[in-house]
Amino acid sequence: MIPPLLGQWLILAALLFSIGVVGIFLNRKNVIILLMAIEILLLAVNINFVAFSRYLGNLDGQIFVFFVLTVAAAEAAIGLAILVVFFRNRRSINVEDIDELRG
Amino acid sequence: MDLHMGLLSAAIWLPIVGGFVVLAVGDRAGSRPARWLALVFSLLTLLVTIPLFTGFDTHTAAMQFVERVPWIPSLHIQYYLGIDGISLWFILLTSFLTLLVVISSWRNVQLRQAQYLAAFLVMDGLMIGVFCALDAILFYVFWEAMLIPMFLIIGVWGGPRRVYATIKFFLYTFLGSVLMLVAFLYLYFHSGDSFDLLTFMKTPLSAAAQIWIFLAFLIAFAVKIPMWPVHTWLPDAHVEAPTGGSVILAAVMLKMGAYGFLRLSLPITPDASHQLAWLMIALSLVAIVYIALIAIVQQDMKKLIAYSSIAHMGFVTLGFFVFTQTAIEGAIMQMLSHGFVSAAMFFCVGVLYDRMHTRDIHAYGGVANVMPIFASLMMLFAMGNVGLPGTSGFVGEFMVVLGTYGPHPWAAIIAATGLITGAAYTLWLFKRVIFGGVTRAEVAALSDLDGREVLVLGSLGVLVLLMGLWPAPFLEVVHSSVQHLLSQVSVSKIPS
Amino acid sequence: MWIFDWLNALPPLWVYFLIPLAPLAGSLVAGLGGWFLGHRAHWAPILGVTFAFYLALFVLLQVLHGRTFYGNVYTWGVFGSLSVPIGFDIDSLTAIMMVVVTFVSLCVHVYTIGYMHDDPGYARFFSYISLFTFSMLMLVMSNNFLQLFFGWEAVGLVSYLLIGFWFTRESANQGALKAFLVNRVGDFGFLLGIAAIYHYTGSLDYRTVFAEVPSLVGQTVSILPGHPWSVLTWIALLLFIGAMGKSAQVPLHVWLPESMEGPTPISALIHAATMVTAGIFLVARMSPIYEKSATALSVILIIGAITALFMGLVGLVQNDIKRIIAYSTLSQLGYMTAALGASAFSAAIFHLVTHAFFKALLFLAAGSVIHAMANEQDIRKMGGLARSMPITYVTFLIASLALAGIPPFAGFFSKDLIIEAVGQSHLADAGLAHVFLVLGALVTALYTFRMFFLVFHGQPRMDEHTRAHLHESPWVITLPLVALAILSVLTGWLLMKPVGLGGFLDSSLRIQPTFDTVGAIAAHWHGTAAFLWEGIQAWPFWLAVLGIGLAALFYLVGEGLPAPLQRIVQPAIWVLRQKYGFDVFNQIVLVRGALLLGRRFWHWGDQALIDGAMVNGSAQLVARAAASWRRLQTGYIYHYAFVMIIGFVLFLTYFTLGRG
Amino acid sequence: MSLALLHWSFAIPEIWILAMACVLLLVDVFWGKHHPDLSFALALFSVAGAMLLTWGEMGRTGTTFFGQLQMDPFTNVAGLFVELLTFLTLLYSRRYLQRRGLYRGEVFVLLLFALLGALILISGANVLVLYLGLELLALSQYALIAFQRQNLRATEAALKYFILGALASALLLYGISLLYGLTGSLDLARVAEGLINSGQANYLLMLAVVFLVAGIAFKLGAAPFHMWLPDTYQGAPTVVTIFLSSVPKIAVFGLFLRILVEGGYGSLEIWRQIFVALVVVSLLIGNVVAIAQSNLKRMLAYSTVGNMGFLALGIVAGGQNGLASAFFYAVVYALMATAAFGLILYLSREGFEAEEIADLRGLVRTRPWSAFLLLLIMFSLAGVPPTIGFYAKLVVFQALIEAHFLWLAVFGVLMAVVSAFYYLRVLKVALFDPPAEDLRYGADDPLAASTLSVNSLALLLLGIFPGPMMAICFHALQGVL
Repeated sequence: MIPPLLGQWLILAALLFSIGVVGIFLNRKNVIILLMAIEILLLAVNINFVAFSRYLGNLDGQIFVFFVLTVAAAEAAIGLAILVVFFRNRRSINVEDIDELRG
Repeated sequence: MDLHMGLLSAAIWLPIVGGFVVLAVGDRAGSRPARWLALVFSLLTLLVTIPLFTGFDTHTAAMQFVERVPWIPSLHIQYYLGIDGISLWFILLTSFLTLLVVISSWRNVQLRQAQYLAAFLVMDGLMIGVFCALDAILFYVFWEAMLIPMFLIIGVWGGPRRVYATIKFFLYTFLGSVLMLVAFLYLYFHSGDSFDLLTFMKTPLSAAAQIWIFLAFLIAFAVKIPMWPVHTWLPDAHVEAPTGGSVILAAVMLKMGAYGFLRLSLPITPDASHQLAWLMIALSLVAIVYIALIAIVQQDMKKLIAYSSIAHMGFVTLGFFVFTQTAIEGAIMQMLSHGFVSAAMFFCVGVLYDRMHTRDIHAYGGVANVMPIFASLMMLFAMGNVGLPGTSGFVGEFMVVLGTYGPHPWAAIIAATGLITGAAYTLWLFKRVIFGGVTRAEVAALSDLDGREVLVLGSLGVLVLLMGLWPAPFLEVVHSSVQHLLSQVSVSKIPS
Repeated sequence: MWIFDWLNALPPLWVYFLIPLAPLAGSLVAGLGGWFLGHRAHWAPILGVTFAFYLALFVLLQVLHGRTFYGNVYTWGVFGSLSVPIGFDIDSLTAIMMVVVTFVSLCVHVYTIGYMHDDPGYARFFSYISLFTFSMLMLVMSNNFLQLFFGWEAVGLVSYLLIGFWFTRESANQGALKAFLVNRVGDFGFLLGIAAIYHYTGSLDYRTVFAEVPSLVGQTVSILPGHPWSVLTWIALLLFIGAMGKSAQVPLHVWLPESMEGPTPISALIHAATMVTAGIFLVARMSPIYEKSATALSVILIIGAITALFMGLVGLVQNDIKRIIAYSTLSQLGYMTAALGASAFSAAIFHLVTHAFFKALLFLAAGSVIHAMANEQDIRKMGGLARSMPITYVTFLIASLALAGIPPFAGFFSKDLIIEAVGQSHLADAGLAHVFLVLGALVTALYTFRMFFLVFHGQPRMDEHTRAHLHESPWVITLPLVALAILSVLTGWLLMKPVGLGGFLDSSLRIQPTFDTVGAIAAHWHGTAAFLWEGIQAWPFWLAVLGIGLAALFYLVGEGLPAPLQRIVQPAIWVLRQKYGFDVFNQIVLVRGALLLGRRFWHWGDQALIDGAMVNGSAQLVARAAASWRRLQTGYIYHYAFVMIIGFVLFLTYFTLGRG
Repeated sequence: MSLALLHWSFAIPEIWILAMACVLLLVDVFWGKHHPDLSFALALFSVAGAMLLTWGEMGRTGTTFFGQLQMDPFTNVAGLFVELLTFLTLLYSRRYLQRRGLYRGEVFVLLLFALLGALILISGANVLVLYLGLELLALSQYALIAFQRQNLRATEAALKYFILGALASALLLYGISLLYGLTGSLDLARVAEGLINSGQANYLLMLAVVFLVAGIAFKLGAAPFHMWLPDTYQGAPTVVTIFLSSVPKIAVFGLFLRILVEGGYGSLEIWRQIFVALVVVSLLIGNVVAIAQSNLKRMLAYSTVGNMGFLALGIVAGGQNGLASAFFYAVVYALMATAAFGLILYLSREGFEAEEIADLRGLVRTRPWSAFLLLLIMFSLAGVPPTIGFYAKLVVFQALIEAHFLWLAVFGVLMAVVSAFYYLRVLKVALFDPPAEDLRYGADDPLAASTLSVNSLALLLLGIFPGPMMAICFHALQGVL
């Protein structure tokens, strides 16, 4: 039922999403990379929206994309802010060092 | 009857309110005001419950003094109270014993006495609530809420291993009762969205459903009674609990499990009851034999009496599941008598413990030389525990054996061995503690009962004798209710 | 008689009710008021018992005039459809028992004043024995099984209290506990018997039950699957277990010798004259049931015979004066039981009465001796007391002759009647039983006079100090002795015909014609004198004489058994000293066994299995799970994310593949 | 136009909160430095006002902003509750913030924005709006947690929550995108229709539902998406923990209700099975691991996981009663959690967070009243009558059995027993153990004290008269199906 072109876009999005996900739990070095992985996740979602919106021929999806982008920006801002304060306390943004709380 | 409206509510809420008043008064100004308040409230409660007896109509099995108002409409839960012949005695027993506990702990409790007494008053109300609740959820609420004060009593005023004991007690009983709750909910949907126990009794149920419900109830009640093999919390709880705690635990709380069988298991799941009677009888007999043998070798007075309680409750459950009127009435008499006797025995141990601060049998010996009054009273209760004719303890055992012999001769024969073992552990305890020469300086220094103790033990002694010599009035009350119960049990509820 | 006239004015129920109540009142006064009454405590009980005795006599007269009574006082309780009353059944059997009980009790009361006068428990003791009188009267007067059981257990309780009267003595407490427990074993059977009766007849009331009995003939019950028993046999045997407990029949006899730890007066009252005969009374009372079961009768017969002979033998090797009498009591109870087995209920009751008198006398006389000997009970340390205490000596002699069955003393008639009755019996084991009983006569005489000679004749063997203080007892002690002595002489003559041959008792007994041994004897009855004459020509008498002779030979002339004989009988003596090993068996197998079992159940069952494995085990399981699962929470973001994704992927695969 | 105005009034509470938040910002800019009390009072005022407005809206239904927001009984009731809980949080917060130098306007502004997000989640009628509400709520929470800048644990907690939260919302978004692709609309009503048309056994639909449930489960804190929760609860400043444990639960339940019930009820059979799995894992992990905790906040965090399992039981039951019971459970749990963390907050002082279980040793001797309240809270959490906690479990199990999930109910009650154990352990320490000399509690804030007392006693009183509250919650769910 899914037309080939749409299908390819969806697969691309899915691949991107998976990359993002894997990026989150494979990376053990730097938090910044985590933030980038999150961005990738959101981008994958955006591709989905655009593809669907194009396929369905209504604009809701593309509008949604704008909001997602905006939110992503806000998110990145807050994320970086938190990262900064964390760095101030811990003197490191190494993922391995975020282990004060556990058990 | 109108005059009697609200008596049950009064009996429930008076002590609870009293408890919180006492709690509020506290010990700041010494424990004297708290004490007197507690005394007044428990006395009032007793007075409130007496009209229940005087105004009780022994000729009907219908619920009396009924109070019924919607409580949680969205779930059809009602505030539904009422008593019949089966519950009446236990309400009186509860309020009476609470009074005695208050009196007996007049001086013996130093630590935070106000809170101690408050806990007992609150528990008094809750226990009475259990005995007159006719709505399943209401019943459950009282049933569970009761654990809280007992949890505190054992945990705060208990002995060295009190924490282990009280948590064990709480979890054991909690585990038991949650399954009962599931059963209630199941019944709710099969009885047309109602938590009314009387409706439950009329609800037809498939054989399988009855078995499951019966088992759910069984776990709840077996833990409470307690029946073998879920009895191990009791000795610990008893040993660690303060005197009053042991008294209420043995005299009233254990009865609730048995009461549950009468009020719920038998009438709601009659077919399952018949089908699983063999199991119940077997467990009861194990309790009578196995537990009695364990009781013989105990070195701790309270542990010994605790085990003997389990053995005695074995007679009760045995009586329930032979389905003869004699046996069931006997079982109820046994519950009541055990209420007096075990309470008295624990009071006796308390008397000794207050003086010597040990429950080890070996620490005593020759008490009779220095405490003659105490010795003679304890002899009376020991004989009650042995089930000697003329004491209350005899009535129940006698009737249970008589009622059991017909349907299950062998059960009666095994149960009758309780006569021997019961005498063995009770009198051996008595011999080692009371008789003999005084070998220890501490024993020589013991002082005999003071007025308050004589009052407490004496009043119980009178009841033990009265019930032994003339049980007719006690039996008369339960008669028609038991007949009704039997008629309920005898008809199958399996929808055809 | 004029002294009884005013009683006729009272409603009979009052009279009957007053009989048990009088001693009860006395007991309560002495018990509750003892702390200030002190040494005046004896008045109330003695008055109570005297009054009871007086009324009992009145009742006896009434019954002689055929005025029996059967009625209820109040309803004890109603259970099931059955209403259980407390009531009285006054007939000849009851009347006799009442008179015997009250009279012996009265004697003992009086005797006690002297015997216990400097005991701290003076008031308590009086309270107990009056309470006992009350219980015993309730037992014999009862008209239903519940009240019977009440009296039955109540006398047991008082016996327990009195055996342990000197509660500072370990041996006394031990004896008391043992007595209670062994009796409980009996009651175990008794209770089940009552339960069976209730089940089959639907009643606990004598008359109703007895009326039902014929309908039960032929009914069977299979307690052991595949072995149908006659219901009546089953009931009869269960009840008899109770009787064995109270009347100390083998193998439930072990408590009676140890009960001698109690003060001597109660040994006389409870453990010789009255309580221990309750079992005899029970079986006689239940004659309508027993007569319907030959099996039960033959069991009773053989058990009685065995007890009669073998317990007597043990008496031969005892050295404690009270224990010797205790074993003789066992043996005499055996005779009575045997009589019951032979359906000679009247003979049994007859022996019960005579025995009550001469055995009480024997005990009280022994008490007087012990009193004089400053509580020395070993007959080897006595001797030559005849001179210093003549009254005791004479009364003791009378009692001994009566016990040995020498005419014309009371014991002769009753015992001879029993032996003959058994001889008449057609039960399977009657022959053997008869032999046992006849031999018993020899043994009885032997141990009785061994004791008699060792105590009163020969060289004094006590130490100087005791010897210096030897004296006849005060009148309060000797008076009862004399009274009882007179009866021990007369009752045989007087009661032989009316009681022994059952003319008087027939109203209360139901005897199958086929079993009616006494009837057979009565058939060729030519008067007491003739009976006496026949008796003198019969075996038992000569054996008794032989026994006395041997005793005289060994213990009067010689010094104990001659050495060669000693060597021959040594093994036998050893066996007898061991009392056939009953005590050892009970101690090792039953007592130790129970304790061991209890400990095992406790440690392995409760503590290890239920608490350890199930309760705490499950708790530890959860705790261990908690400890290990919390390590999943490593604190590393990538692990957290990983867990999330894993869970997510699992759902995904489940839905896409699993449900695809 | 007047008609339009009338419609706008449906969103009055949201608008009011937004406006007041902005006002608060300005006020804070000018006077915040010297008069923090002013901001505090203003915050209280605005939340109270919002409650009044919501109350005023009671019983009205309809949609506004061209169908972006909707007003139904649930909107009103849930809105009222989240506002109430925010109000409680504020009342608790004052002295706590003062002590730690956090007593500044921004906190209140963030709280208000979080509240706004929650309100939108509850009243959103469009997937986009819901997403925005969710993000608004989440972002404010991140900020709130990290607000205590120099506190390492707080910042770490924030960081973890942030990263995982972002991942979760990405999952949610992906689900939304698929939902959009399936139904061609973001409007819940049309989504529902679209789902009815597209059959059940549709892979994309399953995919979408799994994504959505994963996102929601994460926000609720149901295992296995709970990993963030213990760290965050423990690390966050207690006052923030109060907020985290109360408001979002109700709000996220709203999100679930809107997306999966109003939108995706056609896929009931799918998400129900996922929730069954969530229930089992949550009950196990939450209740069992809580036993091993020595830190009270962390223990309560795990107990939250367990409680979310109970809540999910109601969801599994589905249907009118099931959802209503779940909602009731969410509300009750929020109240209990508020009280529990409120107690910790009340006892703490600067340099002493009173967050270790051992810190409560012998509380009954030193602070009998607090001990009594602790008693109520713990028994309520354990679900022992006569506290409200019991009825929460009661209704859930009732719904469950009505839906014939008997074995699940049995499993649930057994887990309730397990949970009772660690609540009792807290009581054991507080009531039975001897007091420790070295402990010095804060416990000097009358405002927090009275709030705590009211909050805890409510658990008891509502337990004795649970009727009304239950009725309200069940009424709230009338319209949804």
